[in-house]
Amino acid sequence: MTDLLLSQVKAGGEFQFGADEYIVNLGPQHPATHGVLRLIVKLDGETIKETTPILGYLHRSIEKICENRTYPQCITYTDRVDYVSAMSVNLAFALATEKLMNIEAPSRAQWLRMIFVELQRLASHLLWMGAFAGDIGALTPFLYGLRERERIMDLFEMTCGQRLTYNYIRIGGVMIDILPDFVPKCRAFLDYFQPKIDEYEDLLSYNPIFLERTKGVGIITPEVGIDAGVCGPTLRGSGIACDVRKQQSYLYYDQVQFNECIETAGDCWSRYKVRMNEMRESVSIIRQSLERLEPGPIEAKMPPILKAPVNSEIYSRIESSRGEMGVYLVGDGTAKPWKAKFRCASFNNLYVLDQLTRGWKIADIMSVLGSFDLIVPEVDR
Amino acid sequence: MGMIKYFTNIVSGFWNLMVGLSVTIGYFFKGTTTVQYPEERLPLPARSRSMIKLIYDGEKDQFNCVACLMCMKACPNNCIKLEGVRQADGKRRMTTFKLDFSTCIFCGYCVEACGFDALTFVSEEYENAVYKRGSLLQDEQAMKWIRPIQPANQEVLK
Amino acid sequence: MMFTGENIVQIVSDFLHWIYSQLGISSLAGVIDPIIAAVVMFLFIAVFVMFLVWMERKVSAHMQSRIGPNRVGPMGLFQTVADAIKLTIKEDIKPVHRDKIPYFIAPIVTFVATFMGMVVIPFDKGMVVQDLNVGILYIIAITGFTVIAILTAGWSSNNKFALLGGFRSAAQIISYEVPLVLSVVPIIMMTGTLSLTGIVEYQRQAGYWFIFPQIIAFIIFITSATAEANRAPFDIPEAESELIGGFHTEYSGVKFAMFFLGEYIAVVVSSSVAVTLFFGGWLPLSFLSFLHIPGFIWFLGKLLLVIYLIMAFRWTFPRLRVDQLMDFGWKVLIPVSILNILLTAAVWLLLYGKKAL
Amino acid sequence: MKNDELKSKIEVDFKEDVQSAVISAQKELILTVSSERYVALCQKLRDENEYFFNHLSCLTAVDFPKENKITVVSHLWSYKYFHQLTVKVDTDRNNPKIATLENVWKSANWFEREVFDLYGVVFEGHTDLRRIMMPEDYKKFPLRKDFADDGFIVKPS
Repeated sequence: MTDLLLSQVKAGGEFQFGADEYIVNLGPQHPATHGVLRLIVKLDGETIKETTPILGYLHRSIEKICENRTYPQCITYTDRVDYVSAMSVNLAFALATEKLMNIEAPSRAQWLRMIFVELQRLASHLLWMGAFAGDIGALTPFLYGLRERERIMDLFEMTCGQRLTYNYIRIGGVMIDILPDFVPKCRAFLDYFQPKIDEYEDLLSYNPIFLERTKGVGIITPEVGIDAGVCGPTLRGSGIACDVRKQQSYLYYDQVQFNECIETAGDCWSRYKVRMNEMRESVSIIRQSLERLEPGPIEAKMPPILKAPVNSEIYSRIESSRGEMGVYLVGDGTAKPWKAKFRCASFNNLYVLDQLTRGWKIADIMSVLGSFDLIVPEVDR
Repeated sequence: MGMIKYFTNIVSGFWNLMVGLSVTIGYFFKGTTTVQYPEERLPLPARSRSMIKLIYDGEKDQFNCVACLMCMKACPNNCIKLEGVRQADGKRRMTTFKLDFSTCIFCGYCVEACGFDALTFVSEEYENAVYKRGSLLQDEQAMKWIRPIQPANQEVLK
Repeated sequence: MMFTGENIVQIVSDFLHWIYSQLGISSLAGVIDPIIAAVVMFLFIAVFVMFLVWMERKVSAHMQSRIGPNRVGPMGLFQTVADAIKLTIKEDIKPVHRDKIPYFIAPIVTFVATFMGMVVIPFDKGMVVQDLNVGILYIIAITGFTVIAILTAGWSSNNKFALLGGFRSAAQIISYEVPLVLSVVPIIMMTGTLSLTGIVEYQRQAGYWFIFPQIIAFIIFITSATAEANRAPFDIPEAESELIGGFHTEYSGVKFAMFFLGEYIAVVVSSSVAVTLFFGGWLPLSFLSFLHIPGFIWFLGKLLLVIYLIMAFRWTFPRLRVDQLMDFGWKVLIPVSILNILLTAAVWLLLYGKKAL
Repeated sequence: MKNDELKSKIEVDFKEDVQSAVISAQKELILTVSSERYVALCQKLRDENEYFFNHLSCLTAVDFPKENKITVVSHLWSYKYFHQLTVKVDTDRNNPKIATLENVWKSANWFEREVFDLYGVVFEGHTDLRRIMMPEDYKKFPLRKDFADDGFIVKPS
């Protein structure tokens, strides 16, 4: 069988060249690929003929690792699936396990989860905004984004002691209750942060150069988007309502008021605008959640060793910062998952890159990649 | 019409460029937010998971650890090595404790699992970089930590 | 005695000629004088560019709520010196399959070509290395020379990124030469001279700076000058996020420093021209003229302001795409500057009638 | 549509295609189909207006060495009706072969490449079946339960 496989490898790995065409390797060490993504780009002058993403430079086989860890231990590894939005992946895994084992987290824990996940969304979108602008050539927004992100990190560190890999959202609740001064500090941050979004928009949104680089570039039509499994803000930029928070509500998202941000053009600028608006919505969700926060237990009553029922399986989806985050778990009656699969948004979003960039200029790869909010560890896992 | 649009585009584009420029130049005259690290240090929150320490009881002249191995089992990466013996008074005591910080991911499960107040996170010590990888394998002497008489903050992560 | 640039030049030249006569080489004065002027100019430029690099770092840092260099010397002033030393002593890594001679020559040509532009810049009345009567033409011609060097650098590095960068640069500099020249034309029409000193003198006699009647020309000039210097938002030849380093990807050590210097000298030259043409060169603000600040201080002050503006562009604006850059140059800057020429001509004729011709 | 309604509807509509349709303890509707009917069923589920599963949310495989089978699992979602469906198809572990879903959902392309890479399931008709995570000359399938390789440790000790 291996012979068969090797022949297939060879068949796919060769390029046919036309006149004046040449290959450029963008990455795995390149300033614009956000880590170790490698793109093999076939160019004719400046024009792209074909883009082939080569994945796997950051493949740590987290799914295999999870098969050999107990359920709570897996949570520490989910931090590393998407380290820019670690809370979301924590939540995705915790929710899946809870559904698998029929555990109901108490209400305070659920509200806390919502606050932290939405704060994480802000942090992630801030980093994305900076990186996106940096890809296009404006370096200053990156530092503005990081400046605000630091304050979110401070909130996280105050609560759970870590700044990047939190291990905060646990099966059946959260790790630890918030400090008494968390709520005022969080409110103060939101008050500080809200006007900043307008400032970023002043800096970028209608800047003619930014518009030139993003309007009409990398258009994902709704049909292509759905067919290729694009999800999250990237698909919402094409005018498809696909927010898991609305469609398959988890936590208490059905109890708060928020709008699903949708733009219709499907180009880089729409995706940018969707995320900018999402930041505003997140601020509003956090404010409402802070209002609804009531004292109570933060962890459900659980057996000391968590075991999944035999032959149980669950596919649970959440809306992470990058889009649909699915966790598929198969339980076999032991304390370790038989199978854990993370369905990550970046993986599917990257798939359409080739279609979007054909015929465009090499600089457009940067705009399109940036607008996807690509996190390479999430692609490679 | 096309002519008018051409010029209004130029003018509005120019205006938007100036709006952007006003933001950055505005910040030019505002203060900075950075901290000059080695000289200025921000205090870390009390819950900060910066370094794991073994609590040493100064009065009894022994570690709190009783070698129950709960931390070892909780560790997702198996980076704790722990041995204990039953002493003359019938109580178990830890003899060797090794924590490999090169594989530790500071998840906090060991500290949470400890039921004898023997492991803790300290927030004071966070410059953990070393020159040799071997120095990250710390034993009980390197991890020895005596709790201050008055705890700095009651809200320690535990 | 007034302490002006003209007097300083006079004193220095008297002193030099005294030394020549002592050494008995007065007949060689015509050869040695330009050499000394060039050396002085080189030293000035070297120090000034180092200062500018420091300034750029500080400006960008403060725009981004940072502090910037602050370790080497007071406020990090000697950071650039340290960097220069580091660049000089580090290993010069060269690609094996480079085209040896062009690879070696390219950085030198960039540096020399931009540096030669400084020759005709009048820092003060009489404080100019050579007051050519075709000064503007000379500058535009000589700075356009860098395109050859950059193209050579891109070609000879034997690297696709560098080659792309070189071609982009060629296209860009050639396109933006046109609006650069066209934006200067109205001023030449108004003054009737190509000499930079003459243009400043005209502004002194007229009593106003050309920024006021020629604001559009100034905007076009500063835009094309930024493009000529390959700086953001027109830095596509070295576009970091696309081409890594563009034409200087494969250069390191002293050769890289040459390109770096060349870029900053290009900024200095084009800003100096902008100051001379639009801000009255060494002329003081009329309501501050009682302070008797020397003209070259005024010149440097204005120069720093214009350079600050160019730096602010760099740290605010995103980068254009290569085809959009061409569009912008050919479809916006050139038509507008031609319109500006026509407008100036019309107004000039209305105001002064046939006298103007 | 609720899961039980969906289930009864599917049982009526695809009587001969579906081997079994169960609602699991976790309240998910799971279909098991034979490998011959697999693609045709998925095509119908996507195209027919009452189902409209236009989004292939996830496609993966599970290795069952004891039963000597690898199960390919796909999770479908409808952006129109907001309902979810799990489709399972078994294949022989020694010679895992299954038809590709690429012509139904484009997104299956990379999902199937991943499954091929990590489990060694060959998707027949796939346009670009290469390894995606592992190096191209790698010969083993890491996510299989019996995977062993030099330097691979299940858990450091």
